[in-house]
Amino acid sequence: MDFAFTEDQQTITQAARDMLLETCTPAGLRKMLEQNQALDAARWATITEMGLPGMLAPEAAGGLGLGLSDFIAIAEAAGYAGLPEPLVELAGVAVPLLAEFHDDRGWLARAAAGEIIAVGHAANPFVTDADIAAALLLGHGNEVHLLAPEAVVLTRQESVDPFRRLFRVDWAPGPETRVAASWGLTAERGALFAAAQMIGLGQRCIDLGVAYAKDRNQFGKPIGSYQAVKHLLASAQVKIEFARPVVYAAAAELDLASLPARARAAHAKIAAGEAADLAARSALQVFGAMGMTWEVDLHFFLKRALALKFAWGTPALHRGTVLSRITSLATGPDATFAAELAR
Amino acid sequence: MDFAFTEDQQTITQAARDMLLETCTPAGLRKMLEQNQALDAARWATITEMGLPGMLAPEAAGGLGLGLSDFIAIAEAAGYAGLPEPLVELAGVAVPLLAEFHDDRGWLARAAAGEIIAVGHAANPFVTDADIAAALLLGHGNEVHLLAPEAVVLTRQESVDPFRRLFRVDWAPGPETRVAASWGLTAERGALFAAAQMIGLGQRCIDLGVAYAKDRNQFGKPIGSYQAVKHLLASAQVKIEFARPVVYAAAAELDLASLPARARAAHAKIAAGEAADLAARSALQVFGAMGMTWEVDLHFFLKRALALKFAWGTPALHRGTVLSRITSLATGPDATFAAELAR
Amino acid sequence: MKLEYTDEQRAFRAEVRKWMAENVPAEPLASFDLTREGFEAHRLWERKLNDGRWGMVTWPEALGGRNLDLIRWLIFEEEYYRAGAPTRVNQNGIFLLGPTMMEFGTEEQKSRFLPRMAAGEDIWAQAWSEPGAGSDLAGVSATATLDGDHYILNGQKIWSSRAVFADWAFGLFRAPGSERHKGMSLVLFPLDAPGVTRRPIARMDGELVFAEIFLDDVRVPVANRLGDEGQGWNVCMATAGFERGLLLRSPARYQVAASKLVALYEAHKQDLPASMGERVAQNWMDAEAYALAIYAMCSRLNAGGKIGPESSTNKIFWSEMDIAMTQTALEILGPRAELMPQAPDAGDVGDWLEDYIFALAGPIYAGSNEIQRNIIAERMLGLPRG
Amino acid sequence: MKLEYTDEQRAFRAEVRKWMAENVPAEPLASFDLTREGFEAHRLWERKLNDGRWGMVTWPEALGGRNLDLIRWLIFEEEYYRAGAPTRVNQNGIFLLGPTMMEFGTEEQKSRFLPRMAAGEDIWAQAWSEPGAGSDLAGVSATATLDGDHYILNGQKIWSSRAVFADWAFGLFRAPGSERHKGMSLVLFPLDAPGVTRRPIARMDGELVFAEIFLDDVRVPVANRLGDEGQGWNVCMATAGFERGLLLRSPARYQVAASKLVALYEAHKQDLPASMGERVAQNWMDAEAYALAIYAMCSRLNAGGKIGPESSTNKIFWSEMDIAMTQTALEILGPRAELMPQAPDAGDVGDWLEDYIFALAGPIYAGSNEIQRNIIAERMLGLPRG
Repeated sequence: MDFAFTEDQQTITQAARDMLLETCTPAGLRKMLEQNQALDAARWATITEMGLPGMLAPEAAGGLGLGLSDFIAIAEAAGYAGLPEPLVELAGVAVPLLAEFHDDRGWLARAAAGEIIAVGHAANPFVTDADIAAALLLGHGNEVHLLAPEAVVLTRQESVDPFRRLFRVDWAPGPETRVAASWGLTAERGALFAAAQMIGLGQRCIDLGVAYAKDRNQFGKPIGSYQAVKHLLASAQVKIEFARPVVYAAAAELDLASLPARARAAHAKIAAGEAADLAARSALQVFGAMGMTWEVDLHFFLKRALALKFAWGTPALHRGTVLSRITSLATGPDATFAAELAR
Repeated sequence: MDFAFTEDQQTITQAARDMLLETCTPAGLRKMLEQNQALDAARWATITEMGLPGMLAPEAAGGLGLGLSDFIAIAEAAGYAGLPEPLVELAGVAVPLLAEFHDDRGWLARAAAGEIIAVGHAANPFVTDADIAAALLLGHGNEVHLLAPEAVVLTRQESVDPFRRLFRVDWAPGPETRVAASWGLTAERGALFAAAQMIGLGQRCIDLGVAYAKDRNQFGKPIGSYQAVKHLLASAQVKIEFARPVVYAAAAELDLASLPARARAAHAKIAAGEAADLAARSALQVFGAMGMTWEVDLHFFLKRALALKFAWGTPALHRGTVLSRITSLATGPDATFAAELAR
Repeated sequence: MKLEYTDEQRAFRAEVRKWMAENVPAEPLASFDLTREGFEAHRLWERKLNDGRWGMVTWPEALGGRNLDLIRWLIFEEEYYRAGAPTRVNQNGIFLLGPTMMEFGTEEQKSRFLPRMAAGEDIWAQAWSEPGAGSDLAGVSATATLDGDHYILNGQKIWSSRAVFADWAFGLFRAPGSERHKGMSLVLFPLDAPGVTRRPIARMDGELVFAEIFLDDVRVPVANRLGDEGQGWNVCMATAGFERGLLLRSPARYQVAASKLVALYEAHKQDLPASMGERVAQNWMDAEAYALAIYAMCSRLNAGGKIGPESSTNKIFWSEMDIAMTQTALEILGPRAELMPQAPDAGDVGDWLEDYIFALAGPIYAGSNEIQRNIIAERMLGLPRG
Repeated sequence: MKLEYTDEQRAFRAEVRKWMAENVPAEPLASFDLTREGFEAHRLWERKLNDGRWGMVTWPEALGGRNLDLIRWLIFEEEYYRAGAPTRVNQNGIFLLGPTMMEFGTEEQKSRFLPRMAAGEDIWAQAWSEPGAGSDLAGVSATATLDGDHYILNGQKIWSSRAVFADWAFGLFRAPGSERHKGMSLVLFPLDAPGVTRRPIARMDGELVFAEIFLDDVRVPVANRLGDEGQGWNVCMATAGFERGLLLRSPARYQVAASKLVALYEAHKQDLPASMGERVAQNWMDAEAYALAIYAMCSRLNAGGKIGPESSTNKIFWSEMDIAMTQTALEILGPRAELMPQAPDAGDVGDWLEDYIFALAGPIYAGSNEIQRNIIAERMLGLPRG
């Protein structure tokens, strides 16, 4: 029992985090929007060179052969940076799915090398980044189909988060497009990594709020010296502190695929969503009217959090999973860990 | 349309309130407990002399022939004072029920004159003040039966509020005890007047907290000058301010007996319960450890509020009533008042 | 206590309803913030209201009003929102400056400004906040320097809704060298005066709903000062009372939103957990509670009462209710909540997302909720000042 | 990151479970607050734990401990709560004073006090707060006046749980004339010393769970001072860190409560709205989140980390969770929630009401949640002091 990242994990996370924070700045985000870019090619090249898209792919496919726990804090850092590129969806969702296929038709290696694979799972009404995907994994009943971009018709659906590139995908399944009979744990991995991003987003909102509260004076002193402002931000930080370990635990347990493991991912999604929501709204209150403007960076993170809260299963759906876990399986202090319940 | 008490209403309320606050002090409550008294005879005599028990009884039965709106703010004042005697249950619940009977067997006049009638409605598992009742109104299926104290067996059930004298009543129905085929609006009146008492209880908790916050110094100044303390009490006051008009409106509308009128009473019970709960817990936080003690008066009001929150229908039950009102009848700005919906 | 309309009140409601049915534009008007055309369309609507004597029903008849009491004002508002009539482009004028001017203005000011305001000839913007003075309004630094019978205005104002296309603004300025609450005056100035520059500010969703105003040696006659020299703070606080208390936040608005929310819930309830019904019921109850509290307040004001610090309780309640209500709608919409209304598959998402973003500003503007809680604690509950 | 016990850890759990099954009293012990008999029964339980070397498993073996790491401590606590074993009458000693003494005490003090503490021979009470010094602990006014090699203690202490029957107390005293954080010392004194008077205080439900201690010229040797002269504040803050951070609030306690809540819900669910299931699920998630956060913290501490201001986040989380959890239970019990356990028809109300009342104290004691939020804001987030 060791609930801490290994040194290796810390090293790779720190490197990825440093790279993301250095290359992905709010100023850069604004520039991408002005130039209507979906992807920063230089950053994506760096991400790919670091091997991040293939972290969870087996070494045979050119990946690093690592597990969910190795990538979870990188997903958190991607949220913290407000990363617009679909690294988390590619490395955390598409790659593990491709790795489960009997025949991935070569796409696992291509994904691990940074080619974007869009994932159209029934949990989400639209497909993100479908317009920049080299291939699309789409659902037909329970089946997974693999489509080439030429074989689908895309209709853009504007999101409040301009970096969320949502599309309705019209396509026709055929025997030749079918690649798998089921999605496995795709929905749970989607929820888990959305949760990780939300932890990062929430923490970023708090950090922005704290910086502003130190700087902004009203009634002759920094607003951060008022108890009301302090307590707003402190309460949000408490929410983050008790959501983050759930996310990390869910990453460590999900591969067990049991109900306790799936309930943990559900819990992670609920808790991270609430924490990010509270953090974003608390920071907004600290920023005051400035926070409502396009000029201040807060909205990039607030809007991403809003969208991710409902992506990969609503809070209501995930609550249902938790409720069925606690009413059908043992609870209590010796029933905390999924691995122990699986014995 | 006039959402204000008449001068007459204000006069009688003020007189009752002054009397209650003067005669019912926390010191007096402590004395009653020491002496194991269920009722302060002198106060009850004054209450009776003022005609309060019979306010809602017709003049023919020796009452004042008034309506629910005339008594609602007195019930609130009884809550504020922490009155231990069952004035509200007698005047607000038992008397209107007796007044609906085809044959009240003389009990309406006796109740109006201050004899205590205990009410055993199915909304509550136990009967309050059964040991000091001159008669008991008890339920058998939908029917109402009237029992003499000699004809029942009482088992005391200790409540956290020592002034809530709860009893299980064992008894046998017979043709001669049956007095009515149904309870009419008894449950709704019970909920309404519990709500009114909770508004008073909540306001009392806030007032106690405010007084202590002005007086108690920490870190060299009154704790009431700290924003955290201010905001606790201010938030509780906001809850009270937006529950009280609902209670008053419910009193004005309940006799219509329509679903909107019953939903209003349900809303009043929910809102007043939440307001009193928040007020009591906020005041407790202001008092700190002192508030946890028997020595400080706060607990009299906190415990009564806790009990009344679940009496006469749980919040969950009342939410169901509100939900059925909004999903089956018109809503919107021209659908506010029950009288207009009844036209 | 009589919670029933009189026959006269019912007849009044019928009259409003009939007029609205005949006059409210079938299609929503274009935004008054984005284009001059949209702004002018709203001005025309103000004129049409004024022509029907519906511009501001509580105003005196001489000013085109109907001198109605607040209960009838509530009925008017209920029918206005029920009909889905356009947002009042001149709300800063008719709801805030108008009542303030009736209380503090000279006869000359009233006759110069109020009829034009009522008729939509002058559309007003508010110019209070500054980049350095938000919650701390006494921190404003824009100056009004006396120069003979004129003031020379200098400084920067922010969060001036409508200011991009409006005709006039009212703002808080201070005598050079004065400090905090002293030495301030409320001054009215035309937005096309030489030295005035206006710049729209984009909201987080890209909508342009605020503006900045830069004042560079703007000359206005002293007769444009509302209230006495140096009394600007008191005049401004009276206006703020109108803002957070009552006039800008009539309950009908939330009751219409609650009705829409019930309909949204009904349309989706087969896919929702049972608890969503309880949330919707709570939102509806809040809207009702707000309406009842305002009816009680209006009854009291009709009987000669005054608005006190309870306007702060109103502000906290409506702002928190608005967030809770729009949040419920987003929860019901689930993964479609993030969609902009123009998305091809937006379906019934409607304006809930924009309403939510607007609601997020509620605890901030018109005096942040932190300030309101201080006011409640100090002025209603009597707790000592920090 | 490996969320799986080792075989050794599993064997350890089995060992604890077996011992508890064989030793935990079948019937709950009488209250240690109400009678000397109940108190002594709990002392016997402490002795029995110590005899089995289960008194404090993280303590060194020389002191009767097992020198176990914090993960095994968590496993021990899980089995302890799972078995429904008695509340630790000596928690002030073993969880608070013990670790503090190991850090700050002299060798003489360690050998004089710790073995007796471990064996239940000395049961300890805490004597920090005073009527005038609650959240503001630096405001204590009780004095320790140096008189040769003795201190003369004078003053009044309050909220000293267990003090009525305990043997010793540790308290915060100041040198006469000293102010605020300076000049304080942590002094140990026997509760049967001449000049010590103890008075129980009744809680709102009539239970006697606190006490006051009056000190009137109580003489204790200077050797009873823990830490350096005038360093009492620092020693006390270290102890407070233990109190709110970890040791007194092991997650197992809340996980057992959450399990009971699930069972209560299952027993009544046919009469409850569907939303109650969601509330129970939320309460369970909170207990899990707390457990996971503590496992993460213990893993970090095992690797050599220190507890910092995040102990304040723990304190806020468990105290709010405890209220939410017990409130859900009361909602499920509905009109029976008000019943005392001795009511003849109490049925399955159990201790939820008392647990709720106890939970209400959570945001108050061990540093109020207002103080904890200040600490988080200032020390974790770096916001400026008021």
